Amino acid sequence: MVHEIILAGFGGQGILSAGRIMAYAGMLDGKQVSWLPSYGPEMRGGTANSSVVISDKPVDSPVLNSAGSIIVMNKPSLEKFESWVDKGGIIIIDSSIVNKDVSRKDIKSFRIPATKIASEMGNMAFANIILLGKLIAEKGTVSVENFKKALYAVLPERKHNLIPMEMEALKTGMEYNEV
Amino acid sequence: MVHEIILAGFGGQGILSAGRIMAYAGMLDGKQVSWLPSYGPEMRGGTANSSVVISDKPVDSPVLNSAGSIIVMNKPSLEKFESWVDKGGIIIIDSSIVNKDVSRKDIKSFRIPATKIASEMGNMAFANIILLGKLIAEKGTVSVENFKKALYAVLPERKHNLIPMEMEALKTGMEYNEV
Amino acid sequence: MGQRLLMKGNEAIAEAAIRAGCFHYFGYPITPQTEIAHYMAKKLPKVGGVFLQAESEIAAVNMVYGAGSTGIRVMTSSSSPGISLKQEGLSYMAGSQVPAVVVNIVRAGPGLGGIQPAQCDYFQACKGGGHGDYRQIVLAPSSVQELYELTVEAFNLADRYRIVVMILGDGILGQMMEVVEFRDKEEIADIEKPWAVTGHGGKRKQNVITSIHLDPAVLEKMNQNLQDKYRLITENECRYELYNSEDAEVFIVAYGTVARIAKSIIEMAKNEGLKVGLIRPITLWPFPQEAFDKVKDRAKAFLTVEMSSGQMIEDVRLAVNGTGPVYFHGRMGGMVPNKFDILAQIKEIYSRHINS
Amino acid sequence: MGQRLLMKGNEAIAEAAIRAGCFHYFGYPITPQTEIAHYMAKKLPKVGGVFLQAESEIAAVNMVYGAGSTGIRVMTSSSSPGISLKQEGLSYMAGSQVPAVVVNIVRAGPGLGGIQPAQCDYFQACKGGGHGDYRQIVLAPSSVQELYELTVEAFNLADRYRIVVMILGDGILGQMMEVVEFRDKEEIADIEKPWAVTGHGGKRKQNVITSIHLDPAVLEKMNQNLQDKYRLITENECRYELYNSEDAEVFIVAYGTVARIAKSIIEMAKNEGLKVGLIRPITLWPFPQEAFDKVKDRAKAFLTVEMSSGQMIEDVRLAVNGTGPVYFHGRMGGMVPNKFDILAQIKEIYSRHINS
Amino acid sequence: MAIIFQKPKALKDTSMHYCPGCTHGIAHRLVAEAMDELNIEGDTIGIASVGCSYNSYDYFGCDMIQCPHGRAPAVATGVKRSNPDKIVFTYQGDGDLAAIGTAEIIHAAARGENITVIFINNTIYGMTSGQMAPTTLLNQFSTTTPYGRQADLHGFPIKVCEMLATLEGAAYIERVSLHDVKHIRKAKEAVKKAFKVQQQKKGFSLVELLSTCPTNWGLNPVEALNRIRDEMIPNYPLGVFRGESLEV
Amino acid sequence: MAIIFQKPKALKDTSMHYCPGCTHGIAHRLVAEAMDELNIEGDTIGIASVGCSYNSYDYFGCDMIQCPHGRAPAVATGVKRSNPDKIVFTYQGDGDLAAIGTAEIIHAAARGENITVIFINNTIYGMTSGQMAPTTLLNQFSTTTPYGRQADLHGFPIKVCEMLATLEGAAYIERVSLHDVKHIRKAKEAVKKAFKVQQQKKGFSLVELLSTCPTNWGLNPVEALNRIRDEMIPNYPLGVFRGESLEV
Amino acid sequence: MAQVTFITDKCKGCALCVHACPKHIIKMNEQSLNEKGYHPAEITDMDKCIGCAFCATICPDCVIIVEK
Amino acid sequence: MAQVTFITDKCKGCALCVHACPKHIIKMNEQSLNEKGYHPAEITDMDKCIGCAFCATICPDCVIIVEK
Ligand SMILES: Cc1ncc(C[n+]2csc(CCOP(=O)(O)OP(=O)(O)O)c2C)c(N)n1
Ligand SMILES: Cc1ncc(C[n+]2csc(CCOP(=O)(O)OP(=O)(O)O)c2C)c(N)n1
Ligand code: SF4
Ligand code: SF4
Ligand code: SF4
Ligand code: SF4
Ligand code: SF4
Ligand code: SF4
Ligand SMILES: [Mg+2]
Ligand SMILES: [Mg+2]
Repeated sequence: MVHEIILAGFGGQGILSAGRIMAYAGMLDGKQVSWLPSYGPEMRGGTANSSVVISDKPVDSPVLNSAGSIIVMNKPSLEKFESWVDKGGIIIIDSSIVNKDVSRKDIKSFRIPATKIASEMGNMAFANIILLGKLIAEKGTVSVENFKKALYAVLPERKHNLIPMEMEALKTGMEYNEV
Repeated sequence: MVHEIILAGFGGQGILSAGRIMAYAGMLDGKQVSWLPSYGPEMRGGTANSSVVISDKPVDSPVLNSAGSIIVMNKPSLEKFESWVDKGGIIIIDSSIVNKDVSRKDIKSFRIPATKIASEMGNMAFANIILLGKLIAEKGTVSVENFKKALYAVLPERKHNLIPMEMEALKTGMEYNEV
Repeated sequence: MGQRLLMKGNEAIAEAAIRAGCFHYFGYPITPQTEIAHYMAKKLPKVGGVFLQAESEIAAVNMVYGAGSTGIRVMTSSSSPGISLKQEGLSYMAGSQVPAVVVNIVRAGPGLGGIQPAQCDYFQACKGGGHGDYRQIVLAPSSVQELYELTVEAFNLADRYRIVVMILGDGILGQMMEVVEFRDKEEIADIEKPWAVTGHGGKRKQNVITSIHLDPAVLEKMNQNLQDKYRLITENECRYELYNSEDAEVFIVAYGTVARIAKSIIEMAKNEGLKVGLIRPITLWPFPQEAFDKVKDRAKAFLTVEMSSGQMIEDVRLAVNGTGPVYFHGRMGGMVPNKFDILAQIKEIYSRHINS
Repeated sequence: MGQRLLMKGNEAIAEAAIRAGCFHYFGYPITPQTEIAHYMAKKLPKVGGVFLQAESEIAAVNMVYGAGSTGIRVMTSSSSPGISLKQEGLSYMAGSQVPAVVVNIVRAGPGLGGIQPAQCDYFQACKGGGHGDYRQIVLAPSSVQELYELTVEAFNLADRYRIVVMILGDGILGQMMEVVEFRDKEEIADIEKPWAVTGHGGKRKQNVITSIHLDPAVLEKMNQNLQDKYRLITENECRYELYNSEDAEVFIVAYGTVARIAKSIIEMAKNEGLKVGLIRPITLWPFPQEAFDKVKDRAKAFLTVEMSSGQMIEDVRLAVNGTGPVYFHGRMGGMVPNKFDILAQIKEIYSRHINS
Repeated sequence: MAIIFQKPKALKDTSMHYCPGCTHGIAHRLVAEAMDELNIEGDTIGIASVGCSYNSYDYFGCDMIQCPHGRAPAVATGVKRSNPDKIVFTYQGDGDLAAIGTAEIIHAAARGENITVIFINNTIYGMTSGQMAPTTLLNQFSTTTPYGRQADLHGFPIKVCEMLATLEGAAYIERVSLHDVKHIRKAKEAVKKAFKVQQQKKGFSLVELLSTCPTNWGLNPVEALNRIRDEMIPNYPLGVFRGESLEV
Repeated sequence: MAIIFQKPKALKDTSMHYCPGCTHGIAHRLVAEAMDELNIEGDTIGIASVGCSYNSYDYFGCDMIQCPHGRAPAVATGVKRSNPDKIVFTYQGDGDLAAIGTAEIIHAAARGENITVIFINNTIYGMTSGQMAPTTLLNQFSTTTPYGRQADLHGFPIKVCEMLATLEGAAYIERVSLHDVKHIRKAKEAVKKAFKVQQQKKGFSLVELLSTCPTNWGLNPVEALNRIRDEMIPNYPLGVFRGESLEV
Repeated sequence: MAQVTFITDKCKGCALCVHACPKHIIKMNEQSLNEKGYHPAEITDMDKCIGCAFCATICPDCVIIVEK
Repeated sequence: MAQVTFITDKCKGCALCVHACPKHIIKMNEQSLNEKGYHPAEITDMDKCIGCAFCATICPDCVIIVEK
């Protein structure tokens, strides 16, 4: 089984760390993993994305030309990546930021107002976690247990106090159903 | 006919300009010529040499591995270049500086106390011209007439007043016979 | 095997260097390799080492030259434009045989170019960016694990041969995270350096590190010694991976990140009944001729894939020496080769040379 | 033909540049090419031009970059270590397509090396001293007359293709005097430069000289344009001399000074009944494949002679592509190949491939 | 009603890529205002360096050249020497000008090269994510001084204006700040004066603008301005270091 | 009878290649005398630069490294940072230190790198046959200023000590002269002090020695010494520029 | 009477104008996101504006036009 | 009483010692050439030497040894 995941949005939305957390959790699950960020100055202000591969076999290429699961947190990313979703794959959209929907019929799309929900939870920065929740619920990419461990490993210590809240956010995402 | 000439001695003895004068005269004689100096810091204090080729045909290589005529104005140069003289070729030595003689029997050697003669003429700097005189006398490398013109062309204007003396020195060299 | 960590390629290089006994790092920031410096800046002071940000790449390489001359293990890292600036220094180090490890996490050029991954500095690394007849060992890892292992090895090779070893990566390798498994203890070649300048202490003759010899005969001799050393390295240190080579008919030749992409293509090709193998040079210099000799009898064609306009392909053609066709697939400017495109090209090669 | 002068090679380059309409020179002293600067320092002020001694080779090449960006003809010159320092700048000029002429009077390396003649910067000049996928036209004159003529031509080529043209000489060529015959008037290609930055004066759109494109797709496109240009140059601008080639069986391949030595060997060989020809590449990049194609049917073997450890030989082998043996004769460190040694090697080749 | 403040003409409409609150934007505007007021945009050739402002040609309307890291003064010299009647300026950061480009700036100043240098001192390498610059203050944290800059390990900050003021070729050298409106207005005059010095062929002119890098300082834009006032100015005193009495 | 003057031990017997009367030879001796008197030859690593003194390792007895043109301070930094207890000095000409090596010397000084720099200012590039150096005086002839150095074309001479004195990392900076016995004796003290500063880990020390290049000045050795006195000193005043009160 | 106009889509939400305005009549609109993804600045009480252009002078992104 | 010794073959004939000697007892020997090709310096009147070592101090080539 190979999970290929792309996360994309504005710099500052936690796109990169969301990817790292997934890769870390995958590693704890005993999988082979890779994580590749877009990098450089375009990160600031511009868009950022990261590619994660979680696989039973060694990861051939960390560079994705397509992916089974894509999370988008802004409009340019939706426009760029919609066509990248594998047939039958899923796309998860932060609908509080992206008002457009996908046009493809051969993929499954989920719209979650993650930023809005996160704001209501008191911290906009949880939006990425909410979206990851949905991904895990749909695809079983990583185990929830190791996801939590991954949070501890990836986040700097000064943010560890937030982790219970983040797990809360994850659950919210996992259980979110479009209305 | 190809004349290959090497001139060698201390930096400051006029080794390089002697070569240029010969090349220039050769050009005026309607020949193809090349002049190649040794260059760089070893010139100062150390030894200097220059290679001149005067030929009826285009000059293939300005780099000499041997020569028909070699003029040496110090001991290290004699030691270095004695073996470079072509069989049957000539070597002309400033005997006021080099007290050693050649050991080869298959070449013709001339010993002229050029620096001493030049000093007596009032200018040590003429030594190189005296030696060139001998070379021209022995080999007819260039015409005396064009040699004079070459002096005017190669020497800086402020030295042109010395040219009559230099021609005198040339004659002295041409007529010098070992005693 | 020891600790398993999820690590960025750049950080793995830095950690590997420290494990290899390199406690001195001199560098100047440039994307996409700056994490090496950040890691060193954090870690080296804690292990009694020295991290120094130089005023430029030129100063950095010359600090490395100085430190390496004293016999210690030392490293610098940069990316393409910065490596261009180091060329004079690298030529000096070659001439005076000072060992060091230099990392180039290549970005797309020429000029300021971009910061996305590329392999367009192959010529510079393998042929001669600097002046004069010299070589450096060039290692091309293709995973974070290999970045670690080859970095350790780089220091051993550098000391063993008194040579500069360059690690040639690209932005993907530098920036990606993978699991890396560290050995408990590194094998560090224990090499005496009687030539090092450390102050003679009145106990031995003066040591001099120099590359100038105004007498051409002496300089030629010095060069001959270098060439002898290069021959020895060519004989002993060629490294490569042959993948799926037993019954392959078409061979992809690729290194670094691109070799990984090649492996996924080989899987895809297998599904379509195409027998595709991979020659992955690990040492780019010395170039592994042997790998080509081994497959010469069965290889019907070669396809060199590079993130460049075609640089390694010259070495591939020299290695193949006219005994088979050599094709090329290249992307430039930070674009990464697409596996579907390459697969299509392989099918075309098949139809021309095998199924025709 | 006009004036005949006995002139140093270095001076002939400088005079040729001025005749070609180059009134701006930026450089930094280094043996054995400094006479170029001395000549320029004397002459340029008298013709309203600018001679400027830069603080370093890096500053010099960047002054050239700036001046060339404004559309004027401009030159710099240096020797091996100095040329290494210019590599970053040359890569920028390639990326932003700024024309200029750069002279490298090669000395022996690596490192500080020596100041005697060498050809050990072939790789650097022809493959890639700087980073990224780029090329520069490399011209290899072999007489003072040709230094003059190719320098003039270099400026025309540079402007025509918006490219850097390098004149690759050696210490012998730079330092020797020969008779040079100047044309009364040079043919100066009259090329519009609408891209030049000269201030838009409110009359046209902004012009920008740049090499950075952070979007890889854009940078790839820019690189493709460069590659297209390089292909065009390869098709149109290969230059070479075939000498004594009609019935030759063994071909010496040599450029610059060494090609002259080769000619004297060919004479000597003729006397011994050996049929030896010469392929003299005049453009080292683009490398004149055509010359090899022309003699392929009759050439039994090739002998590459270089003042290096063997650099051009790779291009020779690529050109020959396995259709014949390629031998090598090299001297290093400032030593000049000896005609007797080469003749002996030719005899050996003869006995192996022709008289056996 | 009349417009009393708007984007200068010499700045294009393109929105700038700088981080929120970064004073690079203000510095750009000041340069453009000087071009507008002296009516020189059409005669000006700008030299973009390597740093966050690598693509300032996307914002300035004049002809421009992007050049290698640190070498802007050399590139400017090449341009000016071949086009002495054009106005030439460089726009350089503190990493660019005071680290890798040290030799080039010093020699351009020593030569009295008739160019104008706009020098953005934000005590950090912005573009490459916050490494120490030669101007980084003692004890300042950066990605390459994770424990703070220490004099004994990393040396002392270089005061560029003070150093260049020792060179006879430098006609006008001033340090200004962008931390509040009053100082921005003063900075504007300095920038304009620098261009005038060039117009009048008086030689080398340089204005150092104390600037922010909120992103790499880890401060919000307002805190960042305060840091200029509270920490930078005490170390980098404002004022004219050469050309005090220069009439332009 | 006792020997009161002879070649210092830290100078080898090898005869030097410098031109007749060139003060490089005197400068070498002063450095060697300092090594002898401080008894540090065995702990010293010298850095030879590129200039007439490229091969000073043929004359100095200590371990040495020959390094690229201008980069001696960087090489010295690499040596010193990895061998903090060794004595490290560079020996550099004015072309090497003040032209191509400007960035390296300034940053070594700014870092307060604990090394000693012996700086030979002979207002010319000796080795490459007499081109203009950054220190070439106005109106001085050289092979690249054949009509004399003009401020408007070639800029102004750089005063290295004055410039470096603006840097806080510089512990001791002095300019001395080699034009007569009295000044040579003073120079000797300065060189020795520079090494002592390093021994005591006080930071960067540099001694500028006003020197001759009879060959490229076109003067005989005696005239050349007079030129230092009559033309150089008025432009390059002698004295301590930093570390006046430094106790060593 | 003065008038300030914000080219809202250029605003990066840095709030420098908010702090520079002597009349304290600029605030960040936390409700809206512009096309760049920032909360833009906006004026709260135009009548109080004295047209001093402090806001425009400090704005790094030329967002603000001031008329009087 | 002082004694100066010239290592003649090291001398480059620069004459700096000649000018430095307060006693004017050094001259260049125009008659002889040393192995380097220079006219070496020599002492004319050793008795007048005061052992001040001025000559040795200014000699760039360590030609001179002074004893006292
Ligand atoms: C030769 C070279 N070295 C390094 C870099 C990487 N680099 C890009 S910008 C930069 C520093 C920029 O800092 P600064 O000049 O202070 O500008 P800022 O970003 O702070 O405005 C560096 C080191 C490069 N592009 N080229
Ligand atoms: C990179 C490089 N550029 C140029 C040179 C040539 N070069 C050798 S010495 C020298 C100048 C030496 O002048 P200076 O430092 O003043 O020393 P001096 O000879 O006067 O003692 C130059 C330019 C070189 N060897 N390397
Ligand atoms: S990184 Fe710093 S200097 Fe660069 S744009 Fe952002 S705030 Fe400005
Ligand atoms: S060229 Fe000048 S500096 Fe060099 S050794 Fe001769 S006199 Fe001294
Ligand atoms: S013009 Fe002045 S008063 Fe009006 S909004 Fe701007 S800063 Fe406030
Ligand atoms: S200063 Fe400009 S960019 Fe910043 S919030 Fe105000 S209007 Fe927006
Ligand atoms: S020691 Fe003094 S007096 Fe004696 S020769 Fe030397 S300089 Fe003259
Ligand atoms: S100073 Fe020394 S080298 Fe010069 S003449 Fe006197 S003894 Fe000879
Ligand atoms: Mg900065
Ligand atoms: Mg000098």
